[in-house]
Amino acid sequence: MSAAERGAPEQMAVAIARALRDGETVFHGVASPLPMVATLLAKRAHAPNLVYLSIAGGVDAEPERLPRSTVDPALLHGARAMVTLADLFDLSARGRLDVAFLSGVQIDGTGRINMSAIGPFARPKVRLPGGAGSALLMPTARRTMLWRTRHDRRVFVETLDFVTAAGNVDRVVTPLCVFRREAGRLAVDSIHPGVTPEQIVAATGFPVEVGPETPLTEPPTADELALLRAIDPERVVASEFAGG
Amino acid sequence: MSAAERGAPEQMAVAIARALRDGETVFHGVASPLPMVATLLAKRAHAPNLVYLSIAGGVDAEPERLPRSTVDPALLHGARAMVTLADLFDLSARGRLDVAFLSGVQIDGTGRINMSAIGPFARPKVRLPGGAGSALLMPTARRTMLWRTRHDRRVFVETLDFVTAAGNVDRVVTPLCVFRREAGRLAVDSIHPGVTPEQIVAATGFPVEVGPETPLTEPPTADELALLRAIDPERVVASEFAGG
Amino acid sequence: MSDRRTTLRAAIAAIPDGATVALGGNTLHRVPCAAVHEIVRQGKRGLQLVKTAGAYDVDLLCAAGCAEAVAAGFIGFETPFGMAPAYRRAVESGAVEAREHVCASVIAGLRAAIQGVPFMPLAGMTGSDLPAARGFRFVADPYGGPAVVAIPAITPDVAIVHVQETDAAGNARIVGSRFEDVLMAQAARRVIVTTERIVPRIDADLVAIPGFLIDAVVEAPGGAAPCSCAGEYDYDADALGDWIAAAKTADGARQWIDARLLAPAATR
Amino acid sequence: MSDRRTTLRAAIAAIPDGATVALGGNTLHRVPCAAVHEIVRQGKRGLQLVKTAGAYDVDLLCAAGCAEAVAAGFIGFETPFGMAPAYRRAVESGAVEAREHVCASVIAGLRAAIQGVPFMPLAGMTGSDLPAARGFRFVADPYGGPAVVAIPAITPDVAIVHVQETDAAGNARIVGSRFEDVLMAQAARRVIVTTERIVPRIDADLVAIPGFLIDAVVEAPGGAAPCSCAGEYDYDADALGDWIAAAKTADGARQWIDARLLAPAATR
Repeated sequence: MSAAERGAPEQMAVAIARALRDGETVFHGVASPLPMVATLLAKRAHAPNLVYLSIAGGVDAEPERLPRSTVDPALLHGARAMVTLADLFDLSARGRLDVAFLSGVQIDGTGRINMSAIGPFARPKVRLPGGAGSALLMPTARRTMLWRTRHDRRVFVETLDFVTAAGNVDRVVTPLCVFRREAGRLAVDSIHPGVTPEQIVAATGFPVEVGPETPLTEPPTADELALLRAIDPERVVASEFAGG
Repeated sequence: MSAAERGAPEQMAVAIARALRDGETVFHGVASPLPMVATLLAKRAHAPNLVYLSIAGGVDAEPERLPRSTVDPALLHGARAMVTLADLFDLSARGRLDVAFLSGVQIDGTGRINMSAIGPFARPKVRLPGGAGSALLMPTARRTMLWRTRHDRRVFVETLDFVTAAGNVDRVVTPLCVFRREAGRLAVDSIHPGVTPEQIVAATGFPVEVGPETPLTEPPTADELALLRAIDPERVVASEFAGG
Repeated sequence: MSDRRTTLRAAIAAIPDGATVALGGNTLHRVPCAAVHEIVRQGKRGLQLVKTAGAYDVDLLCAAGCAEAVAAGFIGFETPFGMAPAYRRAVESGAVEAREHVCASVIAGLRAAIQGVPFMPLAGMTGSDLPAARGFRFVADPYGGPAVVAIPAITPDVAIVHVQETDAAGNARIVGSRFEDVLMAQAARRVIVTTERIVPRIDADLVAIPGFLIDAVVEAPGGAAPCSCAGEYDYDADALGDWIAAAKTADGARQWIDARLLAPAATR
Repeated sequence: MSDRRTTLRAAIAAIPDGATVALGGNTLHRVPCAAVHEIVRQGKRGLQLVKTAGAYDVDLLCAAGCAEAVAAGFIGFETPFGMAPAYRRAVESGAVEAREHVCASVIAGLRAAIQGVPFMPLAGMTGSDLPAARGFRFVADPYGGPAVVAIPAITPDVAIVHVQETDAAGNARIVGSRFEDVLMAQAARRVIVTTERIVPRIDADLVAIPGFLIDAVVEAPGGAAPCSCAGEYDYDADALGDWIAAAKTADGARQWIDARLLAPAATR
């Protein structure tokens, strides 16, 4: 059974959504279906005054249908105002962005990310897409939430090939668990239902303390699942997963 | 008979208008009735592709009525696009503004201006309005055209009390004559009809060479006067003159 | 979406003495005059005003003793009316400090604040006495080009702008010239918007300042008078002329303010 | 008002080999694809591409041998499709230089060009290897604050943007997200706008790029396809998937380009 079939997308979405607070300004960029769904869920569930910002430029958009590309004009529908990407970076740069969603091809034990290259930067073995806004957003947004739909030792590494960005990482949400950064290191904050501590240790390239005493991530409630179905009937939330 | 009654406003307007070339980008700021009228005249007379920009933000506005305040929303009527003052300064800063209109409470023999203070800057005898955009525009616009409706030794001085701005001054148009800057000094380029060389020398605080050999400014043609009446039936062009 | 509506009195009461206050509009146009009048009524002191080109607003705040410094490129009433008499007198007497800018350096300072950087390089300024007089420093180009003037960030404690239309959350539509209002709203720690009217909803494409940047929305019809408000009303030449005539002397200005703004009957 | 209309062929012919070319749009949206296809047809070489987040445009220009360097924050087809295969291969082989930026540093470089200054200070970047890898230098704050990264000006020789509507003079309306198109048009020495349609007149308040910044206007209906154009058409998932499948190998990409862009029947 795949992670998507197991309900990992919904588990990740609710774990992210619950970490968003009412009134916060929240931004996601390109290639961010899970943050898009999670932010819309938070706004409906418990954070009506959350300000939803995306690279498409809509402020508090209420999309009629959820796109897979998160730069899509669908993310302007119902928006109350329009901003540019430059405006959004400025907002973060001056300390007024509460939450930025980012991801990493590699993520290390301090929450730094590599989105640039595997192998030498100048002549890489694998040229990666690049960090988009991360080197500005991670140090300047009040909180960065990382998410990644794959949790294995190729992603969660002891040493990055290249540090694309570092900064104010708060949480990292994966199909197996939620990390929080404490004293500069990622620690397992909660473990998703159906996942064992051994799985997490085996899948994580840096040392983690996890055991039977680690709290369980609260599974999605019936209300949350109903809201998710209403917001995202086509299950775009699963599109980052293989077969999603 | 006052300067305004003598037709000095129209003489100045046509002298300015003729110096504007087709296709140029031309900007005026606050308190600039003469440049406003002259630019509209040039655009109608010989420079249809001149790009008329003003602090009000209209691009190629076609005002129905001419305002005395040159920041007035009347200067947006018929505009083809809107820009901000920041856009206009940027345009000049990157070398893409052809003509900026500026004035000075004091103007020296090199075409520098004082708009800041008479007496010491920190504790002035007379606090002047300030140079608005001039310290950016004068050095960066390709040509600066200065105009002043008063020509006497309090305006045209040997030494400025304060240098608010210096730069690419091309012409200075007054009720008596047109100066051009040559080899870094203002020289009388043409003398208005009815004005004597002696009047100019007497009214100018820095040395000027002017005599019977100095060319006459061509007076407004009948066509130009007709266009002026059509553009500016209320004679806003005279509003900078005493009694105007 | 948050409801950010409040009263003018409450919005202005939140401004502390000594605050750096950016004022929207330009010369005689779309100036937040109702808010300026309320500042005078509340007797604020020590304000550090920021404006590109000001007139009645700055002149009145100087006359009323509210302003301590004015950072601006131009203060004057333009051709119809001429110089700003109370501002002149206040600067010449030493009561108010004229922090003269080129208008572009006000913009540069706001941009630095908006972009979260300590300074903004600015083209031009060569040959001007302003950098020396104002203490603007030069910064070397780390890539080897010539040095350039560096304008320090201008972070207003409060920006006050007057617009034609907002919704209850403060999403603000500006009809006509935007002037520096959007930059001021982005740069400031708090933003007060006064508006001709509050409407249920504004088309997103027409919103100049998004509501999430706004802290207080005040419905204030006629809130730019005696200055103009594009599409709403022209400036009131009689009222402005009246102020300028009164403000020729300190006594005249004081009496005008007493009669027009402070007398019980003058309170809106 | 000048008439700036021309043909796509003539507009693209004016771009010299080796030019720095900024491309409007973002990932799969409002990308100037018709112009990119014409660049491929005309066999330009040595182009230095500038983009915040690119996908098909950059990938195709890498595959066709037109690009020599790519200054961008992100190159990828997003969740539906994944990485950009031809770009990856070109960088990994050394044929194309990846000048990685944070998207914000592309914007900062464009802003420096727009404002006529040699560099733009940029917040953030702390802890990132990018400044060292890219040679971004730090500049001291002349007012005594901490040093900040200085991004050198990015002055495109040409910016190419695709919009929904222009008039004959090039006054351009952008429906929906503007992305970095306006900044690119301000920063560039020349600007080419392709447009879904040319209309007699556009309301000034709706004009995103004024015509006087534009050098060439080309009517190109469908000019963003296979990418999306807001209000006009969605991206063509089949066509993009087809490109990505072909571009998995250099041969596949070459055959695709030959068949779709270079064959006589492929010329629009």
